[in-house]
Amino acid sequence: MSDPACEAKPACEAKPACEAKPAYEAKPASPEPRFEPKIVAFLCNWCTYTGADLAGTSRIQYPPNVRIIRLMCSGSVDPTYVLKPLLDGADGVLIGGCHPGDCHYQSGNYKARRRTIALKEILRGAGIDETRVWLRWISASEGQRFADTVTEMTEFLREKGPNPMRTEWAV
Amino acid sequence: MKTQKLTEQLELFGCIQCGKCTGGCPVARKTTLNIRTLIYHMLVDPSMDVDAHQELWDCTACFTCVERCPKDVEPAELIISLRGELVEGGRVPETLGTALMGIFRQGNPSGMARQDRELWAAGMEESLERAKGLATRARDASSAQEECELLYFVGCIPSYDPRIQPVARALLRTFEGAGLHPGTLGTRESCCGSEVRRMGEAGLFGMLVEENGELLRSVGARQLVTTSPHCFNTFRKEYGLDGMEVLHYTQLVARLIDEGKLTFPEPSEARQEEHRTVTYHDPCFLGKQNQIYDEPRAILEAIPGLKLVEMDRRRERSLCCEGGGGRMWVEGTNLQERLAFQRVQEAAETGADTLAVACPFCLLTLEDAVKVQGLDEQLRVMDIMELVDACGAMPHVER
Amino acid sequence: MRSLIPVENEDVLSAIRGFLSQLLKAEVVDSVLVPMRTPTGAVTPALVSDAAFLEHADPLAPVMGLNAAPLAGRVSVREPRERVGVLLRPCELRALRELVKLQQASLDDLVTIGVDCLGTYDVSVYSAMRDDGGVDVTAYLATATSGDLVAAAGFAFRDGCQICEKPHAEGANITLELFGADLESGIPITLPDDVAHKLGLGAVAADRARPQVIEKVVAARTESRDERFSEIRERLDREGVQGVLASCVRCHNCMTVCPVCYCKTCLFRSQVFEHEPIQYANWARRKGAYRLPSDTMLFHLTRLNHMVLSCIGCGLCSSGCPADLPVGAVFRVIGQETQELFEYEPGRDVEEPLPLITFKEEEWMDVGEE
Amino acid sequence: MEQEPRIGVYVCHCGVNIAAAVDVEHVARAAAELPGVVVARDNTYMCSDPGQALIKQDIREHGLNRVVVASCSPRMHERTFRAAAQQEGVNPYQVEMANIREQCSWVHRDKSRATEKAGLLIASAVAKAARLEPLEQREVDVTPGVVIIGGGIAGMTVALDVADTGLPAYLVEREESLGGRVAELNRTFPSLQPVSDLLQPLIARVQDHPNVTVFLTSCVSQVDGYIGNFEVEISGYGETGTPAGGDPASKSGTPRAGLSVGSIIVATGYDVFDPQRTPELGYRDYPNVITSLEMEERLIQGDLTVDGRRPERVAFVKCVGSRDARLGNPHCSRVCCMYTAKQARLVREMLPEAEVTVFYIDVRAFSKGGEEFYDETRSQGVRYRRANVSEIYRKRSAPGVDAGLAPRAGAAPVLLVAEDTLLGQPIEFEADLVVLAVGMEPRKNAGVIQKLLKLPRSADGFFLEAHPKLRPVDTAMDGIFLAGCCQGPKDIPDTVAQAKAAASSALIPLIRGSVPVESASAVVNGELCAGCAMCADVCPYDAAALDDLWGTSRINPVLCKGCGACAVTCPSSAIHLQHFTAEQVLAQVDALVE
Repeated sequence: MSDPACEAKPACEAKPACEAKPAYEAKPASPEPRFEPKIVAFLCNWCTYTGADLAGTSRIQYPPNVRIIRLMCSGSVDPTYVLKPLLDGADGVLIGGCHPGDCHYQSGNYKARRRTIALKEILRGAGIDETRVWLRWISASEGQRFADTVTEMTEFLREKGPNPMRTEWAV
Repeated sequence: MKTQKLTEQLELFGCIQCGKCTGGCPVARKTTLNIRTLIYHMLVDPSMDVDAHQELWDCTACFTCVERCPKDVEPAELIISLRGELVEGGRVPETLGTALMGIFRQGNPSGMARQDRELWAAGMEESLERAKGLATRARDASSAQEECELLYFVGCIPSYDPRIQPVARALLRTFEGAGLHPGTLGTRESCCGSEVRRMGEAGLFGMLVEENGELLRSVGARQLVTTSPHCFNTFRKEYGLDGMEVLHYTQLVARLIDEGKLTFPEPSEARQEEHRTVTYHDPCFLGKQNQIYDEPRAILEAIPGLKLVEMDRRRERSLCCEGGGGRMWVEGTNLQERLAFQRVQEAAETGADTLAVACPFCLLTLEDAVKVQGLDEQLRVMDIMELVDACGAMPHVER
Repeated sequence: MRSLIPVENEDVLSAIRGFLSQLLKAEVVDSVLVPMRTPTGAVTPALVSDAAFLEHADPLAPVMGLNAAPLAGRVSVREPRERVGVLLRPCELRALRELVKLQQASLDDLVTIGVDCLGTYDVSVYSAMRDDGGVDVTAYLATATSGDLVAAAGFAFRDGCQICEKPHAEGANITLELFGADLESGIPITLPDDVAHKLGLGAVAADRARPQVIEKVVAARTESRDERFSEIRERLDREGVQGVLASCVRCHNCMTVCPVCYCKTCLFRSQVFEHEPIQYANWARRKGAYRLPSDTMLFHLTRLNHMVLSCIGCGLCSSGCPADLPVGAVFRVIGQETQELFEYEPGRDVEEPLPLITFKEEEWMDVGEE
Repeated sequence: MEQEPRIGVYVCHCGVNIAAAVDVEHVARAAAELPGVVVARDNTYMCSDPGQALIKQDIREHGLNRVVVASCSPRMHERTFRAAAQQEGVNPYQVEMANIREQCSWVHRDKSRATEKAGLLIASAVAKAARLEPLEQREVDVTPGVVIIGGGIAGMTVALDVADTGLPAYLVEREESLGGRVAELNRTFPSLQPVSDLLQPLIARVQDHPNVTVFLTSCVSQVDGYIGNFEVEISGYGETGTPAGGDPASKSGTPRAGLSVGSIIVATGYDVFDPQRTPELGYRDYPNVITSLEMEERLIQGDLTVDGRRPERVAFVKCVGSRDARLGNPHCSRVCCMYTAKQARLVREMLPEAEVTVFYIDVRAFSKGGEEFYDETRSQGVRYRRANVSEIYRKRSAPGVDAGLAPRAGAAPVLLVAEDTLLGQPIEFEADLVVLAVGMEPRKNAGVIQKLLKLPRSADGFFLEAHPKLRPVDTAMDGIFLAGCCQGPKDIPDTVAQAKAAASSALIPLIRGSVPVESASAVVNGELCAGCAMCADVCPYDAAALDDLWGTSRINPVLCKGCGACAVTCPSSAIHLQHFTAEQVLAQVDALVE
């Protein structure tokens, strides 16, 4: 509705005709350069890594901000693996494992859940932004959920801005 | 003509030319309109002469083609776009141009004065003033004593057409009787634009969406209820009214009955009239396009003394009355055969004495057809709202 | 059984020495681990098997240079041949229980002797007090009777002690109950009946004052704790742990003195953190400047991860810190928050499993499903 | 022991699969600059023989001791490249893959960003490779035997092939009898052979075979273990008193057997589309509108009468519930064209006076002998009209149809409303009997098997094969294979072919006698171990225990499955999970955060 000709008269009378776009059509986003967060993802081999592969074979698009490290189980994510990238300036860490009850190793994800909850509480307590750490259960058949999670996390971190640790030399 | 662009924009490349669209098209059986071949033209022949296709004005926008397409192509949208080409060039049937100008100037297709938009509420001025006040007060948060929870969008035909005005009155009366107090926009209400869009006038539609959208949002109501399935459909799908529940009145009435807020006295107590047999005609914009099949039937079945019988073509197979998509203002290329004629015959064959509808357009086209077919002794056409009002436990009964 | 160790000539210390000596002679234990005074006046734990040496024992010396729980562990774990009596402060008892869970100590052949703690000084402070004329033991013990746990004039208790809300001994085999007691007339003691029998101690009615005095002590300490916690919490929120512990010199003292930090070799002292020279150069390039010694934050965060759930709050990490950083307070603040999450209280009960080696299937069901 | 890393990096174009989204040459050049990299190349297909030859040649010529392949998912080709490296004396565990296809080129369109990401993934793989240590391939013995889920023609074929090798086959069928969907059919196409002729002998052989154990009215209720050694629990199906808390869809009842097997075959078949989901076609509104499966039953009965009358006009409507996006079934069901031709022909034989018309969108007669059969069907007078029937109704409404919508008695003809697209005209076609050629859908309870076996499904809802072309019967789970229509619509020959393929694939580990198991077990460094035994607490396999003598932990490599829980739990880092050591992972992190 930017063209004043459209607003003035109905097009059936107006000449020359204007190319009016209905107001309900979304306008294209502005092409400003955006902050591109870096996400390090630790994915369990059996569920989430395979789910990420399925997103690939299904050609489901998601932002390239995630960089995946394959581990055998979410239960083998050492807190150091999360702390190191955060202190080095990665903007987010994603831990992906099997849904409760589905762990290939019976209970690795239950242990990961406690460990991650403890870690996030410690980070919060230590004044480090723990919302940059995400734990998600994504199964081998949830390619779409994996893509959605990465998209959501990228948007979340983009909103949040760069990890201050990236430029904090004294850490 | 920007055929290539349209083909891409409407994703016509998905079409496999199976013909399910034309096969199900109610007007294809009586005119030369063939949406499948139109799509085929778009795919293979970039130089289509739109002016040679006057049958484009025959489409009723019933959207049966859209609902049934196995490849998620939306054939009716092509017709709307091609009509848009004609509208852009100013090549529209005269009657249609008049309707569009009426909407542009007075906010209604009959071109009646805007200030007369409240005449429908004759005899209910008190209710109307209260309703208007409610909607206006709600806009001004500082003085709001009552919140406008529910907004009633009357619509153009119910506002101005003397045959439909009682439907709007019945609706307001029924809601008040059930303890609901809807607000209305009074003379500030303008055409929803549903048929404007379907007639191809995207520019005017955009304008209406912007103006109406702003007005509707400013009231801050949580629910919006309409008389017409056409207004309901466009508000629900084409306005982006986030946070507002858009309802057709049949949904709300069915809900009130379900919650026990609306009850009917046994027929013996209310009136001594004979038992009625009713058949129900599914409006395309309510049924096929919004899958609201059960609520109207639930209402009819709740009315004591009414017996509901079904036509063979019902629900997903209901036959279009030919009143939508701007067809109220354009005759189309085949004047002799009217789908409404067929439809009232089908209704009469059920043995019903009443043909119930839930759409102002259907009411007008089918009632007209009943008269032309000489069935008026046998069959009367009534809106569900009128039936509810007539049989309802309301303190004041009209007529 | 509750009993009373007789005190003669108002000499409480001798009475305790005598009691320990009796434990050896009656063969309740084969040896006793107890703080002893060296000829030069320093205080250090020693394992005593000859009762004659107990004349040097000084369990009431208000100094704490280390937490004796690991030592108790060392003498008890894995098939000990002797029954050892260990005299421990409440924070040492709690640490011992955590070490039991970590298989670094065994209670099977230990006889734990808990003593109420009236507050302790850092080694350097204690040394200064000695130079200043020594510690007034009578005045010190008097604070136990009243419950007003104040340091000697001009001196301050250790950081950890000032915010310790659990200074009363609980759950030991034998408990010397100093709080609320009229010590000059005898030391109230709780001990197993058979031990009392062997020592010839008879039952004595319960001392009414102890619970009230403990309540008073706990209330006062909790108040100072909360004050300190909110101060640290505020700093952590503002500066982050990297700010609060910015002056860390990575000496690892906090880890060395921590009674529950039980690793043989800390990861941070291993090759993993001896990076190649080129690595440092890379990091410096990446961030523009790179703090050295490196990995201090990672060290503290990792230690928090490993140990904060088991932190029993002795505060020796703060005592040991050459940069005078509030390591202990930070651990206690974060520890309290994290321990609450798992409803875990370190040192409460040896049967309570460590939170991170156990789990329930039906817990935090919403986590991970967002 | 410590070898100076000499790494070769190989970046695959995968045709255009990777090269279209990633500047392959650029990332290969960048990889050459990474520490430890001796040679970096790109190639069209690394998994091809020439691609593998390239790696082998470089190992020989450049003395490589580590190989990094940047291509597809390691789940796809890690084995291939490990084998290639091993042939030239490089330890297979010193091969690392960078997944730049599934996790990069296929999911990102922005070429510059996809290229940047691919570069990082390769740097990460190189960082890990430089720290990889050689491991010994370990194997465990296999429990002979195969569990087959589903006793249809696919399941029975697998069972017989397995049993004929002398190994035990356990066939689990939820119904009361064997035969599955095929048992509901009349004759086959194109041979018109009675189905019972081929099915009955098969069922008899299965039932009589000494190596086949059949569980009827049973289902699989629990599966543990891995390829070579699965533990499968069989329970009653659909029993009353199903224990509360169980998945209601599985309807599993009391356990009946616990089986130890080496492989599992899923042959759970398909569901038939229910045309009540296409209400415009009037199914259940009119008794003379029936499904093709109901038609099979009538053909078996030999009775095509409608309300006692022989129909004069018979119409077939194809693609009902297939090729239809709005119904969530975008796929072609592959069998409807041929069975419709078959049924049309049988109707012509049984009702020579009747007019038989088939309404179609496209005719797909691709199976062997299919086109010839279609030709023969037309030559026998079956009319084919190109129209996708849009609606079915009756012209005259019988008075007093109740609101209850009960199907009416009587067999008044119905009208098929369509457009004959070749005439370009809307038509109303009157028919006495209408057959809806319904398609195949994934089983409604496929989710139960999906969850039980952790099998992924493709977008159409059928189980997903490991590779659409090269591993069509394998799944993402080693040791679990697919047979028949649970993987997608198939006719009988294709189903049997796939069943035989699945049987032979499932037999590979069984005949070999052992399968490679996780070599990457956890290892304790006794020097660092303080003996806290937390590793033993967290180990789900009781593989970790304190050594009585030394008081330090020991991990039994045979029991260890390599989950790494112990390594994370050990604060001393006295335990490391081989092939996923902290040093390796942190090096990857470092490369990625760069």
